[in-house]
Amino acid sequence: MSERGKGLSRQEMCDRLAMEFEDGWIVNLGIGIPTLCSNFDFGENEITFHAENGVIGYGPLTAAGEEDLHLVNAGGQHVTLTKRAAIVDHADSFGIIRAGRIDVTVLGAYEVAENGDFANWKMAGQKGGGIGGAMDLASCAKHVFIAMEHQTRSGRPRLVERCAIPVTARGVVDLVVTDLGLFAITPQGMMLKEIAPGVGVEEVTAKTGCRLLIPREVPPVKRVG
Amino acid sequence: MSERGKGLSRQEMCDRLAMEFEDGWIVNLGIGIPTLCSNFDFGENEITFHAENGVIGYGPLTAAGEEDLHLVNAGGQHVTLTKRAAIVDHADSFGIIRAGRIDVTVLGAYEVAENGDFANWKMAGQKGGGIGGAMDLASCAKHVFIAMEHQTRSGRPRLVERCAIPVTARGVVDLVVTDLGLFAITPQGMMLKEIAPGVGVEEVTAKTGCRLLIPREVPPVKRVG
Amino acid sequence: MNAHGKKIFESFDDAVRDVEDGATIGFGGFAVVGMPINLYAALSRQGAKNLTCVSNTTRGGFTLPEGAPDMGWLISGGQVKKVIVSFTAPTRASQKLVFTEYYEKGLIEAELLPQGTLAERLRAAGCGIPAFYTPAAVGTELAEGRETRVFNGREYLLETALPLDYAFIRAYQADEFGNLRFRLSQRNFNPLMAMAARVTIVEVEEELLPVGAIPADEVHTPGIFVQRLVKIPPPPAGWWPQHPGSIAR
Amino acid sequence: MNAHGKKIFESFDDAVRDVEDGATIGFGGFAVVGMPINLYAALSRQGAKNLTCVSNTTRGGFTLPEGAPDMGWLISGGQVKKVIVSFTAPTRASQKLVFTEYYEKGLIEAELLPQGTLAERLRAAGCGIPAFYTPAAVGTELAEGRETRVFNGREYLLETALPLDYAFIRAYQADEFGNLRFRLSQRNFNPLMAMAARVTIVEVEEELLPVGAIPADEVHTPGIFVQRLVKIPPPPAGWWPQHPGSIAR
Repeated sequence: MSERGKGLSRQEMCDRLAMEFEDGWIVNLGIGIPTLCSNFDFGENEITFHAENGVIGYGPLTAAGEEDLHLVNAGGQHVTLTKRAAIVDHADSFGIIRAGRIDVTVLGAYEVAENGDFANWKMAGQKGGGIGGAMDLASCAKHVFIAMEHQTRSGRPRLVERCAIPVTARGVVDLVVTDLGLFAITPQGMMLKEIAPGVGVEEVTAKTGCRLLIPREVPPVKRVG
Repeated sequence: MSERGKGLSRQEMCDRLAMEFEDGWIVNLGIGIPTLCSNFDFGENEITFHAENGVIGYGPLTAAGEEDLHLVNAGGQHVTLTKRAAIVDHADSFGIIRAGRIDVTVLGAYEVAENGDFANWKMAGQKGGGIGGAMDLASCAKHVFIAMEHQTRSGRPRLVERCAIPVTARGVVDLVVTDLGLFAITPQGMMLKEIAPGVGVEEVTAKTGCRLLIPREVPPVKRVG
Repeated sequence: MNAHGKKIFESFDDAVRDVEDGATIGFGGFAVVGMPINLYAALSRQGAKNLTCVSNTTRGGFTLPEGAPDMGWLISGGQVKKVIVSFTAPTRASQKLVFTEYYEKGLIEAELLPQGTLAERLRAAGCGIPAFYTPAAVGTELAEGRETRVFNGREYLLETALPLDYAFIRAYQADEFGNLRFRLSQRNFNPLMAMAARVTIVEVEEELLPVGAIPADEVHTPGIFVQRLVKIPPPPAGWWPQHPGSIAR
Repeated sequence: MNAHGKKIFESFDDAVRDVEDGATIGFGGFAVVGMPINLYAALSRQGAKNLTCVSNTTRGGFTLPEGAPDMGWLISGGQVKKVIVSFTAPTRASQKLVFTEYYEKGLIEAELLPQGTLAERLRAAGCGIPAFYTPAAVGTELAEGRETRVFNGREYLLETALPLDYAFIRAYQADEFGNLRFRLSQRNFNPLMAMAARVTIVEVEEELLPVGAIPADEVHTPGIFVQRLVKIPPPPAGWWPQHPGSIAR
């Protein structure tokens, strides 16, 4: 639960997405909020983390003072290796991505549209931007999950009818988690699947920029244990 | 000199081509006669042999009984490694070829035409054939040298006006050695550059299926020492 | 399939049991080195039909023991619909291939292509590249009627990815997650076929290693490309190349 | 250039002396790891102009020591005409890039592309593939007005090879022939840039090894791709990343 006593903290948002990861999955986490997914306790499930810079099977962040200067993940964080680890070059790393071997990528976003388009590489009016691996990942991963704050700092919704800023990929998003809840992109539109503690459906609707499909009963965001 | 006392032996043919290799060259030798080029004494010159199966920097054939079952050249012969050796997979090996990093490939042929076309993968009337790496090498090496007998077993010329059988690549051959001499493909046509011991210009002309450019003085095939 | 030892199969027969009729299978190896001899034998026993077989050649070389399996077994067993290879003819005129007999009778299809194009089509499939251009075979019979295009003044041929249902390969070392190492020229097509395949089955020469035994920098094929591992038993139960010194030629 | 020790250069200044105005240079590295910090410094001193600089970003990361060289030095020195990168914006909004200042003033061109497309365009150049198709960036602003094509029902974008005049890279180990090994995530773009370049210049972390010291199976970049080697001196003469523990953040 966030500091404000309602809604989800960033870690809780990522925990919710990480619950969806299945045993044996290969997972790529974007820079920012999504990296928190790796803190989740996967128990018996074996998850292999893939980083764009060719690190397959990395583990938790390195303890302070024990960083290996030859090893970072795609966010430039110093990480450890699991026993399963293997290193490849950038071409093979993106070969893995384009060939559809990434089961899920979790990315941050500025906007997600009800048709599954999303935007995360360029802000409105910005000259240039930061693409990194996001377009390859978004176009090719089996699942695309988004983790982001529900609104911009100025209070505008990030879940929208159509993206107003340049998209990263079209029609690819499956699942979105925000501080207010969990949302699925369905053929009928964007559905509120689960709602955050202390948040009402009216608040979610008011803060969302597109029509929401709302089941008669909206369960609370699933938690472990 | 060949057993018949005139013309070049296969080793002498290959020695003559090997004299053209320059210090630092990367060389790929085709199956059959061309493999004999690696027996040449390159002295101070450092030649790196590349094989299609990803062996870069192989050395002489392995002594009998000392073969390593994990190491063959592109002809399936058990070879040794030089100290410079590195192994790559088949995609990278042919990447090296296509990118034009092979300074010369020496190939066998059924026919070479005066325009630099040559044929070595399919005999007349044959169903199917054996391409191997020849088309990649022929299209992409900086130089293409051919080592072959001057005539077929039935006495037909192999140096011809136009190839009668399906070509391997067009307009790529620089230099041809046969048991009768050394021939260069020039913009003006095929030139007799050097003649084998005991062989006359008339004999070469008679056994050749295309017009030959013949200098006033045809020197003997160059030999070491 | 995850790495809690679940990639390890007890027998070659178990490892190939579910191969379906009509599958496209890539067989690694070059001149016997890295050739999945034992998997050829198991697939011959298994009997799947209408297969498309991708390999450099339909045969090994002189270090393949007398009577050892190769693609010829599958062909003579009526299992093969088509081969995709860089040699349909034998490399020596004196060789007689099982393939040739079936091919000349029109009982089997063949797609013959340059070795580099074969390698790159597999690599493309493994890397999500649907098509690419190559200079090899331009101006030859193989390019007739096909799409070419000029880049920077030079003509290139369009080639498409060659995805595999199964890769049958042979490696030197494997850990239980499927991280592989090849030795010397054993590497050849094997990593490419693993990347191009939906299911990669590996016959492994050395004892299977615990996960983590191969340093991350020295893995040739990451375990995420590998689904099934079988340790090759010593002869005569397992097939191994023979030493050239032991061969009467 | 052959291997009789002739690839070894005594100084970074010697190694970059002949870089000509207008050259296209690839700089390896990802988040400082494998970044050719010393070659950036030498090229800044050398002064070649109108350069096209290819790299993942125009900057390193937080382990780049304060005051250390990066592409910003070349940009502020007026040496750079164009950058080809997967990030033109900083990865954190709080960062201020030298590049951004020049870019917003229109003093420098930029080609922004997906990281996988950048990697594959370099690999294509290194492998003699003039062009290929990729799914990345389809449907985005980057694909507007560009050639796309449908394969198997899916739309792909045509991309062309990106050849380099020079690759500036950093490796962990090298022998005197130029066979290289990278350590962990240091590999990243470095082998691809070496393959794509006419001249590859390597800054090497460990003492140069005699030829043959790296086993053939463990070479990451074969020496045939490498033309010049310089051993990085210890600090302060040589630039090295700083340990995160030593950084006040």
